[in-house]
Amino acid sequence: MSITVQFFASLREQVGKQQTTLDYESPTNVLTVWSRASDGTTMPDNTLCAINMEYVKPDTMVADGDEVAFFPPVTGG
Amino acid sequence: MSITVQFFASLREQVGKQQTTLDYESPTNVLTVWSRASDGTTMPDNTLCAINMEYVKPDTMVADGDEVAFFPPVTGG
Amino acid sequence: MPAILLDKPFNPWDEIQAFQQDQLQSGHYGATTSFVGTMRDFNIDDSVSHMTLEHYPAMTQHFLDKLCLQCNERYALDDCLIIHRFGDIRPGEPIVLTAAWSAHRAPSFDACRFLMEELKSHAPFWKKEITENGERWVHNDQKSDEQ
Amino acid sequence: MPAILLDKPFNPWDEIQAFQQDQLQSGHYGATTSFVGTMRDFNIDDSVSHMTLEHYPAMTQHFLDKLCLQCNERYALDDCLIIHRFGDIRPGEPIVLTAAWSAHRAPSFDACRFLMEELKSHAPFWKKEITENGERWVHNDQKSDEQ
Repeated sequence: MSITVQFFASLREQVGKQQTTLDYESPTNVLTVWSRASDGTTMPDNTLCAINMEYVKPDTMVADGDEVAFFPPVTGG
Repeated sequence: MSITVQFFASLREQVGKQQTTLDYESPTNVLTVWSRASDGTTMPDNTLCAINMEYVKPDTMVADGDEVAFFPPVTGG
Repeated sequence: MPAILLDKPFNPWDEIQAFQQDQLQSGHYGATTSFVGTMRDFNIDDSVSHMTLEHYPAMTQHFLDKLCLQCNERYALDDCLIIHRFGDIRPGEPIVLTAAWSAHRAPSFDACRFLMEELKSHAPFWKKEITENGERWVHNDQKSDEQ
Repeated sequence: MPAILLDKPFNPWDEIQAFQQDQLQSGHYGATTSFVGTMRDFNIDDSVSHMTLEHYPAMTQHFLDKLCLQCNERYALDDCLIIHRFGDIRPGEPIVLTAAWSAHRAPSFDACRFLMEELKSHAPFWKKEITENGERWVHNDQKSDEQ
Protein backbone atom coordinates (compact mmCIF):
# COMPACT_ATOMS: atom_id res chain seq x y z
CA MET A 1 0.00 0.00 0.00
CA SER A 2 1.05 3.55 -0.76
CA ILE A 3 1.06 6.33 1.85
CA THR A 4 1.66 10.02 1.16
CA VAL A 5 3.34 11.89 4.01
CA GLN A 6 3.43 15.65 4.52
CA PHE A 7 5.30 17.80 7.05
CA PHE A 8 4.38 21.39 7.87
CA ALA A 9 5.98 24.48 9.41
CA SER A 10 8.82 23.87 11.89
CA LEU A 11 8.54 20.07 11.46
CA ARG A 12 9.08 20.46 7.73
CA GLU A 13 12.26 22.40 8.46
CA GLN A 14 13.44 19.93 11.13
CA VAL A 15 12.83 16.84 9.01
CA GLY A 16 14.13 18.61 5.92
CA LYS A 17 11.33 17.55 3.62
CA GLN A 18 7.83 18.64 2.74
CA GLN A 19 6.36 15.50 1.20
CA THR A 20 7.29 11.89 0.58
CA THR A 21 5.57 8.68 -0.51
CA LEU A 22 6.11 5.36 1.24
CA ASP A 23 5.16 1.80 0.26
CA TYR A 24 4.17 -0.79 2.84
CA GLU A 25 3.45 -4.50 2.42
CA SER A 26 1.99 -5.05 5.89
CA PRO A 27 -0.32 -2.98 8.18
CA THR A 28 1.34 -0.06 9.92
CA ASN A 29 0.42 2.90 12.10
CA VAL A 30 1.03 6.66 12.06
CA LEU A 31 4.00 6.59 14.43
CA THR A 32 5.80 4.03 12.28
CA VAL A 33 5.10 6.17 9.22
CA TRP A 34 6.67 9.12 11.04
CA SER A 35 9.83 7.17 11.85
CA ARG A 36 10.43 6.04 8.32
CA ALA A 37 9.40 9.29 6.63
CA SER A 38 11.54 11.38 8.99
CA ASP A 39 14.57 9.07 8.67
CA GLY A 40 14.45 8.10 12.33
CA THR A 41 13.98 11.57 13.87
CA THR A 42 12.31 11.43 17.31
CA MET A 43 8.77 12.76 17.11
CA PRO A 44 8.45 15.92 19.25
CA ASP A 45 5.95 15.47 22.10
CA ASN A 46 3.53 18.09 20.87
CA THR A 47 3.38 16.85 17.26
CA LEU A 48 -0.10 16.73 15.73
CA CYS A 49 -1.02 13.95 13.30
CA ALA A 50 -3.75 13.82 10.67
CA ILE A 51 -4.97 11.19 8.23
CA ASN A 52 -6.94 12.48 5.25
CA MET A 53 -7.49 15.91 6.87
CA GLU A 54 -8.74 14.57 10.23
CA TYR A 55 -6.79 14.62 13.48
CA VAL A 56 -5.72 11.14 14.67
CA LYS A 57 -3.57 9.63 17.42
CA PRO A 58 -0.11 8.25 16.58
CA ASP A 59 -1.26 4.64 17.11
CA THR A 60 -3.97 4.90 14.41
CA MET A 61 -3.51 2.39 11.57
CA VAL A 62 -3.08 3.74 8.05
CA ALA A 63 -4.69 2.42 4.86
CA ASP A 64 -3.69 2.34 1.22
CA GLY A 65 -3.87 5.79 -0.37
CA ASP A 66 -3.94 7.67 2.94
CA GLU A 67 -2.45 11.14 3.24
CA VAL A 68 -0.68 11.34 6.58
CA ALA A 69 0.37 14.77 7.88
CA PHE A 70 2.57 15.87 10.76
CA PHE A 71 2.69 19.38 12.16
CA PRO A 72 3.47 21.40 15.28
CA PRO A 73 0.80 23.05 17.50
CA VAL A 74 -1.25 25.46 15.41
CA THR A 75 -0.89 29.24 15.68
CA GLY A 76 -3.55 30.70 13.39
CA GLY A 77 -6.22 33.30 14.07
CA MET B 1 -36.42 73.65 48.40
CA SER B 2 -37.41 73.05 44.80
CA ILE B 3 -37.45 69.58 43.21
CA THR B 4 -37.95 68.83 39.51
CA VAL B 5 -39.69 65.54 38.83
CA GLN B 6 -39.73 63.61 35.55
CA PHE B 7 -41.63 60.53 34.45
CA PHE B 8 -40.67 58.37 31.48
CA ALA B 9 -42.25 55.81 29.16
CA SER B 10 -45.19 53.82 30.55
CA LEU B 11 -44.98 55.65 33.92
CA ARG B 12 -45.36 58.96 32.11
CA GLU B 13 -48.53 57.64 30.51
CA GLN B 14 -49.86 56.15 33.77
CA VAL B 15 -49.23 59.25 35.84
CA GLY B 16 -50.37 61.48 33.00
CA LYS B 17 -47.51 63.93 33.18
CA GLN B 18 -43.97 64.25 31.96
CA GLN B 19 -42.52 66.82 34.32
CA THR B 20 -43.51 68.78 37.38
CA THR B 21 -41.83 70.96 40.00
CA LEU B 22 -42.49 70.62 43.71
CA ASP B 23 -41.58 72.84 46.65
CA TYR B 24 -40.73 71.45 50.08
CA GLU B 25 -40.10 73.23 53.36
CA SER B 26 -38.77 70.18 55.24
CA PRO B 27 -36.51 67.21 54.29
CA THR B 28 -38.16 64.55 52.18
CA ASN B 29 -37.27 61.38 50.30
CA VAL B 30 -37.78 60.02 46.80
CA LEU B 31 -40.83 57.91 47.66
CA THR B 32 -42.60 60.93 49.14
CA VAL B 33 -41.74 62.93 46.03
CA TRP B 34 -43.31 60.17 43.93
CA SER B 35 -46.57 60.23 45.94
CA ARG B 36 -47.04 63.96 45.64
CA ALA B 37 -45.87 64.22 42.01
CA SER B 38 -48.06 61.31 40.92
CA ASP B 39 -51.12 62.57 42.83
CA GLY B 40 -51.14 59.54 45.11
CA THR B 41 -50.67 56.79 42.52
CA THR B 42 -49.13 53.64 44.03
CA MET B 43 -45.55 53.21 42.81
CA PRO B 44 -45.26 50.03 40.73
CA ASP B 45 -42.86 47.50 42.30
CA ASN B 46 -40.34 47.58 39.48
CA THR B 47 -40.10 51.38 39.28
CA LEU B 48 -36.58 52.76 38.93
CA CYS B 49 -35.63 56.04 40.59
CA ALA B 50 -32.82 58.46 39.82
CA ILE B 51 -31.57 61.69 41.35
CA ASN B 52 -29.47 63.90 39.10
CA MET B 53 -28.89 61.09 36.56
CA GLU B 54 -27.80 58.47 39.12
CA TYR B 55 -29.87 55.50 40.25
CA VAL B 56 -31.04 55.74 43.88
CA LYS B 57 -33.31 53.82 46.25
CA PRO B 58 -36.78 55.23 47.09
CA ASP B 59 -35.71 56.08 50.65
CA THR B 60 -32.91 58.39 49.49
CA MET B 61 -33.31 61.98 50.71
CA VAL B 62 -33.60 64.73 48.12
CA ALA B 63 -31.88 68.14 48.17
CA ASP B 64 -32.77 71.56 46.82
CA GLY B 65 -32.45 71.69 43.04
CA ASP B 66 -32.47 67.93 42.55
CA GLU B 67 -33.90 66.38 39.41
CA VAL B 68 -35.79 63.27 40.44
CA ALA B 69 -36.80 60.78 37.73
CA PHE B 70 -39.09 57.75 37.73
CA PHE B 71 -39.18 55.13 35.01
CA PRO B 72 -40.02 51.49 34.31
CA PRO B 73 -37.39 48.75 33.71
CA VAL B 74 -35.21 49.71 30.77
CA THR B 75 -35.50 48.03 27.37
CA GLY B 76 -32.72 49.53 25.25
CA GLY B 77 -30.04 47.85 23.21
CA MET C 1 -13.92 56.24 24.29
CA PRO C 2 -17.07 57.94 23.15
CA ALA C 3 -20.73 57.07 23.62
CA ILE C 4 -22.83 58.58 20.87
CA LEU C 5 -26.61 59.02 20.81
CA LEU C 6 -28.15 59.35 17.35
CA ASP C 7 -31.66 60.13 16.14
CA LYS C 8 -30.94 58.99 12.57
CA PRO C 9 -29.98 55.68 10.92
CA PHE C 10 -26.26 54.88 10.96
CA ASN C 11 -23.99 52.35 9.31
CA PRO C 12 -22.16 50.54 12.14
CA TRP C 13 -19.43 49.20 9.83
CA ASP C 14 -18.60 52.67 8.53
CA GLU C 15 -18.55 53.98 12.11
CA ILE C 16 -16.14 51.25 13.23
CA GLN C 17 -13.78 52.02 10.38
CA ALA C 18 -13.94 55.79 10.91
CA PHE C 19 -13.29 55.34 14.63
CA GLN C 20 -10.35 53.02 13.97
CA GLN C 21 -8.80 55.47 11.54
CA ASP C 22 -9.29 58.50 13.77
CA GLN C 23 -8.71 57.12 17.24
CA LEU C 24 -6.63 53.96 17.05
CA GLN C 25 -3.09 53.23 16.02
CA SER C 26 -2.80 50.66 13.22
CA GLY C 27 -0.56 47.76 14.25
CA HIS C 28 -1.16 48.42 17.95
CA TYR C 29 -4.41 46.55 18.50
CA GLY C 30 -4.79 42.89 17.50
CA ALA C 31 -8.39 42.19 18.40
CA THR C 32 -11.65 43.97 17.58
CA THR C 33 -14.97 42.62 18.79
CA SER C 34 -18.17 44.34 17.77
CA PHE C 35 -21.83 43.78 18.41
CA VAL C 36 -24.66 45.26 16.36
CA GLY C 37 -28.24 45.08 17.56
CA THR C 38 -30.69 45.42 14.68
CA MET C 39 -34.43 45.90 14.78
CA ARG C 40 -36.29 42.75 13.84
CA ASP C 41 -39.64 42.80 12.06
CA PHE C 42 -41.28 40.29 14.34
CA ASN C 43 -41.63 39.92 18.10
CA ILE C 44 -43.81 37.68 20.21
CA ASP C 45 -46.76 37.20 17.86
CA ASP C 46 -47.40 40.43 16.07
CA SER C 47 -45.63 41.84 13.09
CA VAL C 48 -43.90 45.09 14.12
CA SER C 49 -44.02 47.93 11.60
CA HIS C 50 -41.67 50.24 13.52
CA MET C 51 -40.77 51.31 17.00
CA THR C 52 -40.04 54.41 19.01
CA LEU C 53 -37.12 54.36 21.40
CA GLU C 54 -37.65 56.83 24.23
CA HIS C 55 -34.73 57.85 26.43
CA TYR C 56 -33.79 60.24 29.21
CA PRO C 57 -31.28 62.29 27.24
CA ALA C 58 -28.99 63.69 29.95
CA MET C 59 -29.02 60.51 32.04
CA THR C 60 -28.60 58.23 29.05
CA GLN C 61 -25.53 60.12 27.85
CA HIS C 62 -24.13 60.23 31.38
CA PHE C 63 -24.76 56.51 31.87
CA LEU C 64 -23.11 55.50 28.60
CA ASP C 65 -20.11 57.80 29.14
CA LYS C 66 -19.58 56.26 32.57
CA LEU C 67 -20.00 52.76 31.14
CA CYS C 68 -17.22 53.38 28.61
CA LEU C 69 -14.95 54.59 31.40
CA GLN C 70 -15.74 51.56 33.57
CA CYS C 71 -15.13 49.26 30.64
CA ASN C 72 -11.71 50.76 29.96
CA GLU C 73 -10.80 50.44 33.63
CA ARG C 74 -12.00 46.86 33.85
CA TYR C 75 -10.43 45.43 30.67
CA ALA C 76 -7.03 45.92 29.02
CA LEU C 77 -8.35 47.85 26.03
CA ASP C 78 -6.98 50.17 23.42
CA ASP C 79 -10.43 51.74 23.30
CA CYS C 80 -14.17 51.10 23.13
CA LEU C 81 -17.15 52.65 21.37
CA ILE C 82 -20.92 52.77 21.89
CA ILE C 83 -23.42 54.15 19.40
CA HIS C 84 -27.13 54.02 20.24
CA ARG C 85 -30.18 55.19 18.33
CA PHE C 86 -33.23 56.86 19.80
CA GLY C 87 -36.52 58.01 18.26
CA ASP C 88 -38.25 56.22 15.39
CA ILE C 89 -36.57 53.04 14.17
CA ARG C 90 -37.64 50.72 11.34
CA PRO C 91 -37.04 46.98 10.91
CA GLY C 92 -33.59 46.15 9.57
CA GLU C 93 -32.05 49.32 11.03
CA PRO C 94 -29.20 49.06 13.54
CA ILE C 95 -30.20 50.19 17.04
CA VAL C 96 -26.92 49.78 18.90
CA LEU C 97 -23.24 49.22 18.25
CA THR C 98 -20.72 48.24 20.91
CA ALA C 99 -17.09 47.64 19.97
CA ALA C 100 -13.85 47.05 21.88
CA TRP C 101 -10.24 47.02 20.70
CA SER C 102 -7.39 45.29 22.55
CA ALA C 103 -4.02 43.63 22.02
CA HIS C 104 -5.33 40.12 22.76
CA ARG C 105 -8.72 38.62 22.05
CA ALA C 106 -10.12 37.89 25.52
CA PRO C 107 -10.42 41.51 26.71
CA SER C 108 -12.09 42.63 23.48
CA PHE C 109 -14.65 39.79 23.61
CA ASP C 110 -15.32 40.33 27.31
CA ALA C 111 -15.53 44.11 27.04
CA CYS C 112 -17.88 44.09 24.05
CA ARG C 113 -20.25 41.78 25.88
CA PHE C 114 -19.93 43.71 29.16
CA LEU C 115 -20.96 46.89 27.34
CA MET C 116 -24.05 45.21 25.89
CA GLU C 117 -25.13 43.48 29.11
CA GLU C 118 -24.77 46.66 31.17
CA LEU C 119 -26.51 48.71 28.52
CA LYS C 120 -29.42 46.25 28.25
CA SER C 121 -29.92 46.10 32.00
CA HIS C 122 -29.33 49.71 33.05
CA ALA C 123 -29.25 52.28 30.22
CA PRO C 124 -32.41 54.43 30.36
CA PHE C 125 -34.10 53.55 27.06
CA TRP C 126 -37.66 52.31 26.56
CA LYS C 127 -39.02 50.67 23.45
CA LYS C 128 -42.54 51.14 22.21
CA GLU C 129 -43.51 48.90 19.32
CA ILE C 130 -46.10 49.82 16.73
CA THR C 131 -47.81 46.66 15.49
CA GLU C 132 -50.87 45.81 13.42
CA ASN C 133 -52.75 45.57 16.71
CA GLY C 134 -51.68 48.95 18.07
CA GLU C 135 -48.86 50.31 20.21
CA ARG C 136 -47.25 48.57 23.17
CA TRP C 137 -44.35 49.13 25.52
CA VAL C 138 -41.81 46.33 25.43
CA HIS C 139 -41.30 44.68 28.81
CA ASN C 140 -38.13 43.20 30.23
CA ASP C 141 -39.68 39.79 30.69
CA GLN C 142 -40.58 39.55 27.01
CA LYS C 143 -38.05 38.68 24.40
CA SER C 144 -36.95 42.01 23.06
CA ASP C 145 -37.78 42.76 19.45
CA GLU C 146 -34.18 42.43 18.42
CA GLN C 147 -32.07 40.61 20.89
CA MET D 1 -22.15 29.45 6.13
CA PRO D 2 -18.92 29.79 4.24
CA ALA D 3 -15.30 29.62 5.37
CA ILE D 4 -13.08 31.53 3.01
CA LEU D 5 -9.28 31.33 2.73
CA LEU D 6 -7.61 34.36 1.16
CA ASP D 7 -4.05 35.10 0.09
CA LYS D 8 -4.67 38.85 -0.21
CA PRO D 9 -5.65 41.65 2.16
CA PHE D 10 -9.38 42.02 2.79
CA ASN D 11 -11.66 44.55 4.42
CA PRO D 12 -13.64 42.67 7.08
CA TRP D 13 -16.31 45.39 7.36
CA ASP D 14 -17.03 45.28 3.63
CA GLU D 15 -17.16 41.48 3.77
CA ILE D 16 -19.67 41.54 6.63
CA GLN D 17 -21.92 43.94 4.75
CA ALA D 18 -21.68 41.99 1.49
CA PHE D 19 -22.47 38.74 3.29
CA GLN D 20 -25.44 40.32 5.07
CA GLN D 21 -26.86 41.66 1.83
CA ASP D 22 -26.36 38.44 -0.10
CA GLN D 23 -27.10 35.76 2.46
CA LEU D 24 -29.24 37.20 5.24
CA GLN D 25 -32.76 38.53 5.39
CA SER D 26 -33.04 42.08 6.70
CA GLY D 27 -35.38 42.29 9.69
CA HIS D 28 -34.89 38.61 10.51
CA TYR D 29 -31.71 38.74 12.57
CA GLY D 30 -31.39 41.04 15.58
CA ALA D 31 -27.82 40.40 16.70
CA THR D 32 -24.51 40.41 14.86
CA THR D 33 -21.26 39.71 16.69
CA SER D 34 -17.99 39.94 14.83
CA PHE D 35 -14.36 39.46 15.72
CA VAL D 36 -11.43 40.73 13.67
CA GLY D 37 -7.88 39.61 14.43
CA THR D 38 -5.34 42.08 13.10
CA MET D 39 -1.58 41.71 12.82
CA ARG D 40 0.25 43.74 15.44
CA ASP D 41 3.65 45.29 14.82
CA PHE D 42 5.16 44.10 18.06
CA ASN D 43 5.36 40.76 19.85
CA ILE D 44 7.41 39.63 22.82
CA ASP D 45 10.40 41.94 22.50
CA ASP D 46 11.18 42.34 18.84
CA SER D 47 9.54 44.59 16.33
CA VAL D 48 7.88 42.42 13.66
CA SER D 49 8.15 43.67 10.08
CA HIS D 50 5.81 41.07 8.61
CA MET D 51 4.81 37.45 8.91
CA THR D 52 4.08 34.43 6.77
CA LEU D 53 1.09 32.32 7.61
CA GLU D 54 1.58 28.74 6.43
CA HIS D 55 -1.39 26.40 6.22
CA TYR D 56 -2.37 22.93 5.02
CA PRO D 57 -4.76 24.01 2.29
CA ALA D 58 -7.12 21.04 1.95
CA MET D 59 -7.23 20.31 5.68
CA THR D 60 -7.61 23.97 6.64
CA GLN D 61 -10.58 24.43 4.33
CA HIS D 62 -12.10 21.14 5.51
CA PHE D 63 -11.58 22.09 9.16
CA LEU D 64 -13.15 25.54 8.80
CA ASP D 65 -16.11 24.25 6.78
CA LYS D 66 -16.80 21.66 9.47
CA LEU D 67 -16.41 24.31 12.18
CA CYS D 68 -19.10 26.48 10.54
CA LEU D 69 -21.44 23.49 10.41
CA GLN D 70 -20.77 22.62 14.06
CA CYS D 71 -21.35 26.23 15.05
CA ASN D 72 -24.70 26.36 13.29
CA GLU D 73 -25.75 23.11 14.95
CA ARG D 74 -24.65 24.25 18.38
CA TYR D 75 -26.14 27.76 18.44
CA ALA D 76 -29.47 29.19 17.24
CA LEU D 77 -28.00 31.19 14.37
CA ASP D 78 -29.22 32.75 11.19
CA ASP D 79 -25.73 32.16 9.81
CA CYS D 80 -22.01 32.48 10.47
CA LEU D 81 -18.92 33.46 8.49
CA ILE D 82 -15.18 32.83 8.71
CA ILE D 83 -12.56 34.56 6.57
CA HIS D 84 -8.87 33.75 7.14
CA ARG D 85 -5.73 34.99 5.45
CA PHE D 86 -2.68 32.93 4.56
CA GLY D 87 0.69 33.82 3.03
CA ASP D 88 2.46 37.12 3.67
CA ILE D 89 0.76 39.51 6.07
CA ARG D 90 1.85 42.98 7.16
CA PRO D 91 1.19 44.83 10.44
CA GLY D 92 -2.23 46.44 10.56
CA GLU D 93 -3.74 43.93 8.15
CA PRO D 94 -6.69 41.78 9.24
CA ILE D 95 -5.80 38.08 9.57
CA VAL D 96 -9.13 36.61 10.54
CA LEU D 97 -12.81 37.51 10.69
CA THR D 98 -15.45 35.49 12.50
CA ALA D 99 -19.06 36.66 12.57
CA ALA D 100 -22.37 35.21 13.71
CA TRP D 101 -25.94 36.39 13.17
CA SER D 102 -28.90 35.41 15.37
CA ALA D 103 -32.27 36.60 16.59
CA HIS D 104 -31.09 37.21 20.16
CA ARG D 105 -27.71 38.37 21.39
CA ALA D 106 -26.46 35.40 23.44
CA PRO D 107 -26.10 32.92 20.54
CA SER D 108 -24.29 35.44 18.35
CA PHE D 109 -21.81 36.35 21.12
CA ASP D 110 -21.27 32.71 22.05
CA ALA D 111 -20.95 31.50 18.46
CA CYS D 112 -18.50 34.22 17.43
CA ARG D 113 -16.25 33.34 20.35
CA PHE D 114 -16.64 29.59 19.80
CA LEU D 115 -15.46 30.03 16.20
CA MET D 116 -12.37 31.94 17.32
CA GLU D 117 -11.45 29.60 20.18
CA GLU D 118 -11.80 26.49 18.00
CA LEU D 119 -9.91 28.14 15.18
CA LYS D 120 -7.05 29.24 17.45
CA SER D 121 -6.68 25.82 19.03
CA HIS D 122 -7.22 23.49 16.06
CA ALA D 123 -7.13 25.13 12.61
CA PRO D 124 -3.92 24.12 10.79
CA PHE D 125 -2.14 27.46 10.41
CA TRP D 126 1.40 28.30 11.50
CA LYS D 127 2.82 31.77 11.89
CA LYS D 128 6.39 32.66 11.10
CA GLU D 129 7.40 36.17 12.10
CA ILE D 130 10.10 38.15 10.36
CA THR D 131 11.79 40.48 12.87
CA GLU D 132 14.88 42.66 12.97
CA ASN D 133 16.64 39.66 14.51
CA GLY D 134 15.60 37.12 11.89
CA GLU D 135 12.76 34.70 11.35
CA ARG D 136 11.00 32.65 14.01
CA TRP D 137 8.04 30.32 14.28
CA VAL D 138 5.45 31.55 16.74
CA HIS D 139 4.78 29.05 19.52
CA ASN D 140 1.52 28.38 21.29
CA ASP D 141 2.96 29.22 24.67
CA GLN D 142 4.00 32.69 23.56
CA LYS D 143 1.56 35.52 23.28
CA SER D 144 0.56 35.53 19.64
CA ASP D 145 1.55 38.53 17.60
CA GLU D 146 -2.02 39.70 17.41
CA GLN D 147 -4.29 38.16 19.95
